[in-house]
Order: sequence, then C-alpha cells, then structure tokens
Amino acid sequence: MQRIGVFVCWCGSNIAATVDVEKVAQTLAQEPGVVYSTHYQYMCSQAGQEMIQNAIREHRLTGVVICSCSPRMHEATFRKTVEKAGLNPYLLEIANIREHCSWIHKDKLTATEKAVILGRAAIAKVQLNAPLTAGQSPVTKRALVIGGGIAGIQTALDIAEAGFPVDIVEKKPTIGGKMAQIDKTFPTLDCAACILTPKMVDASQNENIDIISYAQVEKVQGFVGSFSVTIRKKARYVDETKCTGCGLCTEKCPQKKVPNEFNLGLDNRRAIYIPFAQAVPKVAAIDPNYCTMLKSGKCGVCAKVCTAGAIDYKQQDQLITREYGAIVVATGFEPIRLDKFDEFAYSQSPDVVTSLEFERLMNAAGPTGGTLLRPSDGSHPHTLVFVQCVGSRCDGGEKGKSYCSKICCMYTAKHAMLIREKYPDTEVYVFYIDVRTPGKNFDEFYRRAVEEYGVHYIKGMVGKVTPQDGKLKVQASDLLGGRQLRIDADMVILAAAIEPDKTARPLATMLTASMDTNDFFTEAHPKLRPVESPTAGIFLSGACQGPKDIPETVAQASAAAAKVIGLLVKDSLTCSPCTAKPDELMCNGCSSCEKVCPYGAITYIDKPFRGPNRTTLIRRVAQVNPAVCQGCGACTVACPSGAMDLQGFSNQQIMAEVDAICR
Amino acid sequence: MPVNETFKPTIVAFCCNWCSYAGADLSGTNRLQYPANVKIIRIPCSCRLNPMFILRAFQRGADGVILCGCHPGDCHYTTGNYYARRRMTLLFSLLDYMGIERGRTRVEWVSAAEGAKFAATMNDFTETIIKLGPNRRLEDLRCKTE
Amino acid sequence: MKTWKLSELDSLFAAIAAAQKLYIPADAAGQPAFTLWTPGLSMTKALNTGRSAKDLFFPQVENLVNFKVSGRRIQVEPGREEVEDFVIFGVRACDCRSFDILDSVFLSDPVDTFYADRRSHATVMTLACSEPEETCFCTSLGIDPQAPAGDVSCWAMEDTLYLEANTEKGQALLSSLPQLGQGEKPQTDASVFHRLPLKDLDFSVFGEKPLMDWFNSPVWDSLSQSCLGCGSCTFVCPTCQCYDVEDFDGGATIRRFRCWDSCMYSDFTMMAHGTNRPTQKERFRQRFMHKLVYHPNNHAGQIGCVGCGRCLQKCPISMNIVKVAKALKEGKA
Amino acid sequence: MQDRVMEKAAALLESGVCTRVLGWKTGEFFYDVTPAVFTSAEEVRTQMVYNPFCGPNLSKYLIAESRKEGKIAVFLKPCDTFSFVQLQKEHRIARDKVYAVGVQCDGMIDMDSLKALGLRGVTAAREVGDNLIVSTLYGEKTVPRREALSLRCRVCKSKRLNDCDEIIGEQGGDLPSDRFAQVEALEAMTPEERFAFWRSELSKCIRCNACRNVCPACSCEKCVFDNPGSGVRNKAAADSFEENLFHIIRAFHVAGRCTDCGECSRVCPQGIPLHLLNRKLIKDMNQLYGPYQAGADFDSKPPMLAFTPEDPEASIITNGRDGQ
Amino acid sequence: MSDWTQRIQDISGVNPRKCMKCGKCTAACPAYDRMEYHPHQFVDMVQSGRVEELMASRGIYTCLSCFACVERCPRNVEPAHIIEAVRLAVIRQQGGNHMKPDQIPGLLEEDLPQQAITSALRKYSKGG
Repeated sequence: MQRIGVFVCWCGSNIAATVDVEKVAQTLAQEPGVVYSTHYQYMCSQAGQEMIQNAIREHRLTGVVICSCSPRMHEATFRKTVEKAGLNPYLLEIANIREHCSWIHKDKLTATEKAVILGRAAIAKVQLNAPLTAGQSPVTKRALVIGGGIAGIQTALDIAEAGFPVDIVEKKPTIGGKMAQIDKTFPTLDCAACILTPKMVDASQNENIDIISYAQVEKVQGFVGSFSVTIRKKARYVDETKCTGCGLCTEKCPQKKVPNEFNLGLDNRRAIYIPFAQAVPKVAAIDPNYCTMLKSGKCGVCAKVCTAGAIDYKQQDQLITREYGAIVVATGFEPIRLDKFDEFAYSQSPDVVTSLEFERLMNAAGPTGGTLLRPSDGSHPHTLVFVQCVGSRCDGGEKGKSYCSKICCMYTAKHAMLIREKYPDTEVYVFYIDVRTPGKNFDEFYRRAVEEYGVHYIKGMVGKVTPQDGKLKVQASDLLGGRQLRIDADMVILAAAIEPDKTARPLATMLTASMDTNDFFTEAHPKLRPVESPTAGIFLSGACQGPKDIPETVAQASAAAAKVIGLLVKDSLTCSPCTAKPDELMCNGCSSCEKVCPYGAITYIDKPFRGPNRTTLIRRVAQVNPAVCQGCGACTVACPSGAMDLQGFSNQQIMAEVDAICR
Repeated sequence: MPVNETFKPTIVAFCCNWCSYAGADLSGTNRLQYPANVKIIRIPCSCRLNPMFILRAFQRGADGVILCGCHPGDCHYTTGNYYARRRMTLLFSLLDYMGIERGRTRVEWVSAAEGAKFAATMNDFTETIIKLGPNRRLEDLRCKTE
Repeated sequence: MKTWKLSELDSLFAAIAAAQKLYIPADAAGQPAFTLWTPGLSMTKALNTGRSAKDLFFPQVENLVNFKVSGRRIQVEPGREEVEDFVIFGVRACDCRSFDILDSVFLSDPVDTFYADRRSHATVMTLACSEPEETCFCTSLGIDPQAPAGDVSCWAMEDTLYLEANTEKGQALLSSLPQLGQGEKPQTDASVFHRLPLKDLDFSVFGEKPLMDWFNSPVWDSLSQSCLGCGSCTFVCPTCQCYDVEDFDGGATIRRFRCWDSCMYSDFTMMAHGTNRPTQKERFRQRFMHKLVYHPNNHAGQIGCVGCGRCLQKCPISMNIVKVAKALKEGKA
Repeated sequence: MQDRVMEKAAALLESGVCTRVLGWKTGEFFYDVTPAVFTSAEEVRTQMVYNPFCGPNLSKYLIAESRKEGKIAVFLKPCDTFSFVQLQKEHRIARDKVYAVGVQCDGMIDMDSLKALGLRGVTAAREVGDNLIVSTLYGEKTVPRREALSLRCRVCKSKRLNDCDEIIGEQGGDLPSDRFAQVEALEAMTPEERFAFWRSELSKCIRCNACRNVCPACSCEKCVFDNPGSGVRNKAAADSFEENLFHIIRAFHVAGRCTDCGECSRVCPQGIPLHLLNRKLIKDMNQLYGPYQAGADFDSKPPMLAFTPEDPEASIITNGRDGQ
Repeated sequence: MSDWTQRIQDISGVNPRKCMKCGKCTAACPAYDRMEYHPHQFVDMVQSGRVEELMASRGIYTCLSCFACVERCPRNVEPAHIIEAVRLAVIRQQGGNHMKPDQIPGLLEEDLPQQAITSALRKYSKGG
C-alpha cells in the first residue's frame, strides 16, 4: 500500500487568496493512499522543504504530492528536496494550483474545487509512479569533425587545444575549403591565405588532430558519447607516407588537359596533382578519370619520376571505423549553379564570372598570377559590372533561393575596392537591391568603397547582359535616378547565392540530424542552442547551418568546439530516466516505433523467449537506448500492441489522471 | 438547441510540456481567465497523446477533450506534433464518421508565448461544449454517479 | 389443440405481451436475434437466431455486486437485476434441448441463483421446424425438430399456428389467452429431415472408449492447427456456459460482473503462474472434449451439443464439432 | 484451377522445394474449407482443395509457420499477397522460409451471398459458365456467378499478385474499384443517422474477437484488449462504450497497415460491416496524405508513420469539411 | 488598402507586396523609353493606391506584354499582369467595349495571327 504525503502551498497569498488551502489539504487527506496532508505558506522555502523532508521520514512516505506553482517552476527543486530525504526523486508529482487555478479563477469555491481535483489527479498519478534512476552512458573522448574548411579546422584546433583527440574528415585531397580559394578578406583586406594556411599547418602538426583527407563518412551508428563512424578513404594512388610533396610528378605528367577545380576550371592541371601550393597534406593525388595509366594501363611517367616511390596504381579505397563521443558537422557551402539565369549570359561569355571565380582571377596564385585579365582575350578590363542577389532573395522554387546569402554585399564591396585600388583606370558599377552591412566595421568598409574608391553603386538591377562585339552590353535600371542604363562592360561579376554542400543531405540522414527545406542543418534552438543539432551529440559549425562570413564562421566553430569539449570532459552522461521502455513480451518487432523516433534511439534484436511446452522462440524485439531517447513518446502511440511505454508518463499514469479529473 | 444554463461540462486539456503547458502557465501569470471546467494534463509532447486517452476521458465523464501542442515546425522533439496532427485528424474523422459530435474534440497549437491564445481557446472550447450539451454518445453509464 | 391464425400473429404477441415481457426471434440490423417484442416487431424469416436462446437465461454480461466508494469508505450493495416473468416465443427444438444441458450445470448444487431466477420466471414457447438448413443435425442427437419440448410447443402449418401446453406453466399461459381457437394439427412431413446430409452422425462412440483414449488421439494436432483462437463458436453455442468474473472501477462505483468467457481464448483460466493450456491445441481439445466426452461422463451420457449447426455456419475457418467428431471416430483428421 | 493448384502443391513437396504446404482442406460440404498444412503429396491429393470458396486469407498463418523448421509453400490469392507483403514490411514473416505461389483469382463465392439470394439448405454448387448451379434440400437453382460473389470481391481493388515466387494463371493488375461508395453513403448521412447506424451495428458485437484474430494486421503478440496492464482490457462489452472503444481502437491500430482484405467482415458471426471502419480511414489517408495502399510494395512509408509539414490540420474535421 | 489596390489585386491575382523593389523588371523592359511609368513603378503605384494616376497614363498602353518582367522577377510579382489588370480596370470603368465581336471579320487579315485578335478582343472588351 502506498503512503502518500500531500503538501499544499499557499504561495503567500498567490494561492491562498483564491484557494481554501486548508480545505484542499483536508479533502485530499481522505483520498486512498494518503497518510499525511498539510499546508504551508511557502513550500519552496527552506522551512517548507524541511517540512516535506521531515514528513517523508516520520510518515515513511512512498510518494509526495505538492500542490503549488507550475512544475516548470519548482519540479527540479522539490525533486532534490525529496531525494535528500531518501525518497526517489521521481516519486514526486506536482499539482499546478497556481498558474492553472488560483491565478485564473476569482471565485474561491470554484478555485478550491478545482484545486482538489488537480490534487486528486496528482495523487492518482503518484500512486503509479515508479522509482526511476537516471542512467549513465560512457563518453568516448574523441571527436569527429566532418569538413576541413575554416569552420572544421577552427573547431578541430580548439578541441585539440583542450587536449582531446579529434579527426577531420575532408572529401577533397586537401583541407582549406572555400577560404583557401579566396584572395583577400573583408573588412580588413588582409590576405586569406596568410591567415588560413598557418591554421592548416597547425592542424596538421597538432598531435591531437588526425586529418583524413580525400575521404567521406559512409556510416554512422551509435549515439551521443559513443558514435561509431565508418569513413571511406578514397584511393589517391599515392602513398601518403612516402610522398614528399616535391611536385615533380605534377610537372612531368603528360595529361595536361584536366580542368583545375581549385581555380574553378579557369585553367588546367595534370592528372596527378597537388591542389595548391600550401595544401595540407601536401601529397599528390591521381585523378582516375584522367590518368592514362589507370584508364588504359599505359604511361606510368609519374611512377618513373617519383624518387620516393610513392606512386601506387593498385591502391584501393580504405574503410576506417572509429569511435567518437561527439560529431561536428562543418560541411560548408557551394555557390549555386547559374544555368537558370540566362539573362546574365553566364554560359554564353567567359567574361561573365561568379564572384568566387573572380577571387581566383584576382589571386596572385590564380590562373592569371594576380593580374586581372579578361578570361576571353586576356585583355585588361576597363568597365566592370557587379550584379548582386543572383539567385538569392527569390520567391523560392524555380526562381532561386528564398534567403539572403549574407556575404555577397561585403565581398562585392571588397572586389570593387580591390579593382579600383589596383587599376584606377577602371569604372566599377555595383547594381544592388539593398546593401546589407551589419557587422563590425562593415558599413564603414562599404562607405569607403563608395566615397574613397569611387565605386558606382546603383540601386537597381541588371535586366540583361548581351555579349556583342567583344563587349558585354549591360541593360540595367537606375531606380533612384529614374533612368535606364546601357553599359558596355568588359566583365560582369555575379554574386551567386550560396547553398549547402550537396553531401550534407545524405550525411544528415546518417546522423539523424534534421535539416530545413533549404538543406541547412537545423539548430536545437534558433536562439539558445545555435551550435547544436536537435540530435544529441551532433554539433554544427559554419555555413552548413546557414550563410555566414568568416568571422561568424570562426565564432561558431569555436562555440561548437566549446560544446564538444563540455561533452568530452565528462566521463559519462546522465540521461533523463523519463524514456521509452518496451515490454519485450508484448513487442512484435514491427518497427513502427523505430520509424517515428526522431533520434534513432530504437533498434531491434533477435531474442530467445520461452515458448509454450518448453520450446524456445526467437523473436525480434525493440530496444530503446536510454542515452539517446529524449522521452517524447511518439513511439508509444505508434506501437499497436502497447508494448512501448514512457517512464514517468506511462499509459496507466495518464489514464489515472484522466480518471481522477473526470470522476 | 437551447443552451443548458446549469450544465457544467468536464473538459480535459492535454498540453505538451514545452509549449502549451508553458502557454497555460503564462495565461495564469497574466491572470487571464478561463473556465474552471478545464483541467490540464501535462504530457511531454503532443505525440504522446494516445487516442485511447481521449476515449478514456469521454468514458469517465468528459464532455470535451482538447489537445494543445507546439506549432507545427516548433516541436521540442522536432517532429512530434506532425505525428500528433495526423493521428488526431484521423481519430476525429473516425469519431465524426461514427456520429460523435465534431466539436467535442479539438487540436490547437499554442506556443509558450501565447498565454492569451490559450485562455481564448479554452473559453471558446468551453462555450462550444456547453452548446453541444453533455456527452451522450461516448459515455459509459457505469461511470456516472447516481 | 389450440390454434391461432398465422396472419394475425401480431395480435397473439400483443395478447401475451399485455401480461409479461415477450421475446421473439426478429431481425436486428440484419441479424436474427431474440428481441423484446414491441408493437410492429415481426418474426425473422431465418430458421434460427445468430446467437442462441441461452442469452435470455445466461446473458453475456451480468452484474453481480456493486461497491460504492467515497473517500476511503466502501459500501457493498447487491447488483442483481430484478427479474420479472417473461415469455420466449419461437425457440427451436435444438435450443430448447440446450436448456436441459445448461440446467444440468447451473441448477445442480451449488445452484446458480442468477440463472435459476431467470429460468423460473420464464415460459418457453417452442416452434417446430419444417425447413431445416443443411447444417442441422439435431436428429443425430435424438432431438425431434418437429416435436419440440418447452412449456408450450407450437407448429406453424399452412395458415395456422397450433399450440400445445406441455407443463403447468404452459397451461397457465394458454389459459390466459381465451382468444385461442381449437383445431386438429395435420400430419407433419418428415421427408426433408431424412435427406439431411448430417443425419447419420454417431455420437454414441464417445461413451465406448476410455476418456484418455480420446484425449490422446493423434488428430488434435491437425484439427487445431488453423484454429484462430477466437470465441465465435463458444459465443454462438447454446450450450457453452463458461464465464469470468471481473471488476470494473467506474470511479464512484466498482461493479463486479460476470461475462462469458471462451475456453478458446489464450487467457482462459489464466492464473498467476500462467495458463495450463499453453497452446491452441490444448484449448481446442478442451472445448470438444468437454462437449463430447467430459459432459456426457458427468451427466449420464448427455452430449453437450444440440446439433443447431451454428458453429458450422459461424466458424471463420470452418472447423466445427461435426468435423471433430468424425475425425475422432476415424482416428485421423 | 483446382487441378493445377494441387499438382503444384504435390510437385513442390515431391521435389523438396518445401517440406510443408499451406492450403485449404475439404470439409463436410463443398464450401466449408479449412486452412491446413499438408506434409505429403499423398495428403495433398486426397485432402487439398482449391475452389471458389477458399476465401480465408492464409498470410497470417505464415507468422507462426515461417518460424518453424524448413520451408513452407503457400497459396495466395491477389488480396492475400498484399497482407503477405505488409507482414513482411513489419518483419513478421521470414521470407526465406516461404515459397509463395500466387493464384489468379476470379472472385470468391461466399455462403452469405448465397443466403442473401434466399437460398436455404445448400448442399452443393458447381460453376457452369457465368452461372452457379446450386443444389439445395429444396431443389436446384441457378444464380448468376457475380451475384454469388462475396461482398468484398465485388469491389476488388487489385488482381495483382505481389512478391510471389511463382504464379498459377495470369498476373493481374489494379482495378478501378468503387469500394468507397458505402463509406461515402455514410458520410452523406447526418451525424445522428451515422450514430444510429453504428449503434445498431456495433450493438450486435459479441466480442468473440474473430475480426481481430483473423486480421493479418492484428498480429500483436498480445492485444491491448487482452492485456491487463494496458488499462483497457475487457473481455465482453459490458457497456455500449466498450463496443465503440474496441472497434475504434482496433481500426486505429491497423490504420495504414490494413490492406482492406475484408476478412474482418467475412468472419463476423454477427454480420457487422467492420470493413467500413477501416475503409473510412483508408479513404481519409488517401485523400489527406496521398494515395497509399498497404502491402502494395516494400518501400513506401505508412501514412501513420510519416508526415509532411504541409499536412492539413485536424480542424478540417472539427470545423467540418463542408463548413458546417 | 484602397479599393483600387484590392480590385487590381483581384483581377491580376498578383500581390504587389511581394515586390522587394529590385527593379529587375524595369531593367529588363524593352519599352522603357516610351513609358511614362516603368514596371517597378506600376507595382509600387498599385501598392500605394495610386491606381487612378496609372489608369490615366498613356504608358500603360505602351507595355508590349512581352512578359520579360514576369520572366525576370525574382519574387513572382508579375508586373505585366498588373498592367493588364489596370488596362482592364480602365475598360470596365468606361463601361464600353473598345472592340466588339462583330468587328472581327473586318479585322481578319492573312498576316495577322488570329491569336492576336482573340487576345485583343479579350483585352479590349468588357469581361463577363
């Protein structure tokens, strides 16, 4: 038989003014199972808590009901209170007679009656409460960072600095990401490579960091604290341990006509290549789509010139499986494809380029050695037109992305300024819808472009670009000036919208991390938990969560690292015991529960059961991982046999509350 | 139908812990009134609501049952209310098909910030139930107090 | 013999119902069932009801006792319904025989007072058969469908209903109906009963061998293999009499009631340690052993079946007592 | 067809493709066939039957049978194969232990339909062309075959044989079916009429559980209505509420899993049109969440275990679809 | 919202509030030089209730209905549909039809696409 104690709080006059607390205590004392019932001015006060603790000891209470304010206010407080008196903290229920009763009703009789019913429901529930113990699950003290751009590098460095081993998985042969392709950074105009490459070197030299380049995540199992991840390391046909990065092979390779992806196809590389001079790891890779040796078995020049003997045409993909406590997603972004924007003649003229291509054209290590030349004829351009919001801020669907890509205003100002600084003989036009410059020193930067560098900012859009007689005829509208402009430009630079990397969607599925309709990863809370995914143990770094510039990306990267460190310093995780629990004897193994679980907390095992007449039956039954389950209860309703129940909110408990309320 | 002045309906409101229960708390904090007939049961998420609980409430004497949860897209557990929405839509449709009055059940999304909406919803729902009169079609005579 | 015009059955029913409740077999939502007569209700055209006539003596759910709860006080109150005199009209010979079988169980010591109460208040008016279904086999069990027992036996022939009282109760009922006429019942034609496909079933064999021989017969495995474990056969059977006693907590009142149970159910006679009939084979065997062997063993050879054919019609997988009896006799399924 | 099915069954046993065959067995009459497992060609030849009365859906038996030693061959009609696939989707059948033979189906005949035509004391029936010649205790009668079809077969949704290892006869396809006509007729009634309809139907329920026990979707190890721990267990409907409760919850539990095989209504000893509850949910799901047929394939996600952010709100029901 | 704004919205099915005033429509407009108001201004004027000014303008008839603006608009605002609606509003207000079905035979020429006549009839006669 239960021995329940009821404690009715006055909350000063907050409750007592409209609820006859004495009568509530007296009436509830008559309920079956109640052995002690009292009321007090402030149950949450030191004295009130002591009162509860004494009653638990004196009356050997097996359950406690506190009629007070919302459980959202003091459930945690009172759980600690009863725990200190030796009662399991989950043998406590709170009847909310303040927010749900005394504060909304004026009539004392009505409010008192309702308070009694709410108390009764809590008593009915606590009768069925079971002592629950929070489980512990171990934490593997290693983190995985997926993506080796500036976000991934920064996160990895911060985690490594804190003393935890961390692996970076990068799909390209080198880390560095988009930032490695950028020339200068706003608003300081310092060289991107100068600030990025030291970090890349740091990462490669840090004992705690293992860079797994030219690799992709293939499978993710497990849950927060103990993920098991399988990584496919693609064959690069070069032994990483032997290659010295001398680059001789890349000079001798006879296959010279391979579009160079690092320069966005603006020039060519060889079939064996090192993406760029400061690549990390600085190891060559053979492109199997172009290598004559791999395709036809004839050639082998690179193997002949390699003094280190690093070339290995027989190399195979390698599968690496490692355990991690936390996973950081840093998959970054890509500019969108522009085939839908015929009006800008992107596919008709090589002189119409994207901003990222323009970065390469301005870069000293780029295809033109840093001299700005028209891609079509290598001449010096005099008139340049920038078009903003290409594919951003559209109506969604066919038209383009509905969001603002955030970084274009600033990098365009940067480009315009750099051109004007280097080539004062140029005219630079920027067509904009709005100029958005929220950020430290951002607006000042933009104003400098206008005021000091004489860039022509024109409110309005370009309607059409027509290549004609070696020029680009730009038809545009100056909305503020109220005139139609026709500019004979030498180059047009398009600020293409950015979108999440294509590999993010399948990765999100593997991680059971949610995404929004644009394929950006969803954060656990848009304001309060911006660097965590709703899936425990998965963290977000950089542009995979939304468009970001470099400072923001680095800030988020470090924030994600801090969250990861906070997780990895723990030896084990305490999980809420209010989790789903299957009754194996009832479970059919039908997988309904698994399909609705947002956390992938449910798995199945084949388990032997004793059948009738000494037989053994092997049955498929559900298993809930309490470390992953967050206790939403979706599975309990999906389960047709009622095998799945939720601890702390069981079917029986909720029905007991219903019964008590409707009685 | 004439409105029964003396009819005091029993109304059960299932509220998800994260949005609607907090919304109900806020409506209390702001001293917004709604009828005492409404009794709230806290569940972790709207997807925890088993159709069985709704039928149970009617069996035990409820005249109306309402489910409140986070707005679609705002579920604390990301997807719970989407499942709840399908389940309730189908359950309500089946009840309607069996001739149970449509107004006796309802789903309303109430965020933690919508204290006023919570109170307004409860006022409106209570009014609807009073208009409908006592639940006779899904009652269990054994649970009626003589 | 007393008579009544068949075309004016309605007024006969009205005359009976004037004094006491009357139940007749009528169609309710397409299903023939014994139904409380109210003006306008007419007899079903079907040979027999879906559920048997036992419902009127042994209803599916019956309240036994109530416990009133208030706070911590519990008050025990009788839950028995007051039974008034009533008449059942149109009971077929098979169902009428089932009352004997139920009596032998419920009226033997200790007497089931709930059942006894209803029995004593009832007057049974049977109705002779003339158009049997192919599933009928009451004749194999020594029942004459053309001469049904009961307090009053009735025959519907051509345009006349002939009535004959067999008991004092029957006599009293008929004499309370002065409007009845007088006439001679013509000869009945038994030819169709001789053409019944199941007329030659032999149930006498079950008394000839030791009980355990039947129990250990190899046929049970294959007979029971497709049984769904539902309770259709037991619930439509006029002689099944198992029940369970349960409590329902309605808040203010807890009701203790009994309801039909089925030995085909996996939780039948479930106990703390589990069940003693762990598979459907044991449950299936129990039902038919009870009808064919245990009951006759305990009740002077009376077979626990009346040949109404309901289980032949209703079993979802067409497994029934005829197939079982034949298979047992032949020793193979 | 009878001969081809029996030949195939015997051949499968003789060649050792399977050790057991699940089919139908002869009875006292021509129509009372019982599902049965045969272990030898001899048994098959003497006892097995395949005729237009072989209505019972054999799929559910495979849950237990596919757990046993050795491979079992099974004969499945098109509608049975939907259950077969659905049960596999729910991991209830070990496919590698089953050899599935699909049998072309021209619609099954059922005694209820013959009785509805006023036939009594039916002792035999044979198919002649499009007609059925029925012998009764009271003489012979000829009825059109289509009028003798079981109700479910008259609105057959598909003749497609899903996931069979072999097919006897011809593979069929989905059919245009007006199976929702009855549901629509009910929807067109007033709530009061609908309430009266379902009360009169469900009050006939004797809770024999035949509908549940025959239902391939009701494959729970233990039903909530049998489980004392569930809080809703009951053995008989002691109040009209419990009649409703059982059937509402059952319809809900099989929603998205019910293939509309019609077994529930076929077996109900009280003639309750239980399929109308399941069909209502099927119709709703098709309308609200896009067409879905349980058991039609292995990949699609059942509507109750899926969602889209754009799903309609429950208010479309509670406010009335017609704005009432 | 002014009545006119609502009416134009109803006729055109276009919501001018979706416009983010980028001017791409105007930039793409081949009839720019002959127009008193330009596509982005049409949208703005409808939104701010200056429909009558627009109706009085000759510029609305210089729109070629080439749909370049509709094609280019990133927000699916569809200025050409708005202009069309304003023209219709003018016709409806005048009450008369600028073209009647019995005029059609006289207009039929071999070089003139029939579609143009149909389109003109639809445009210049009062709808039902």
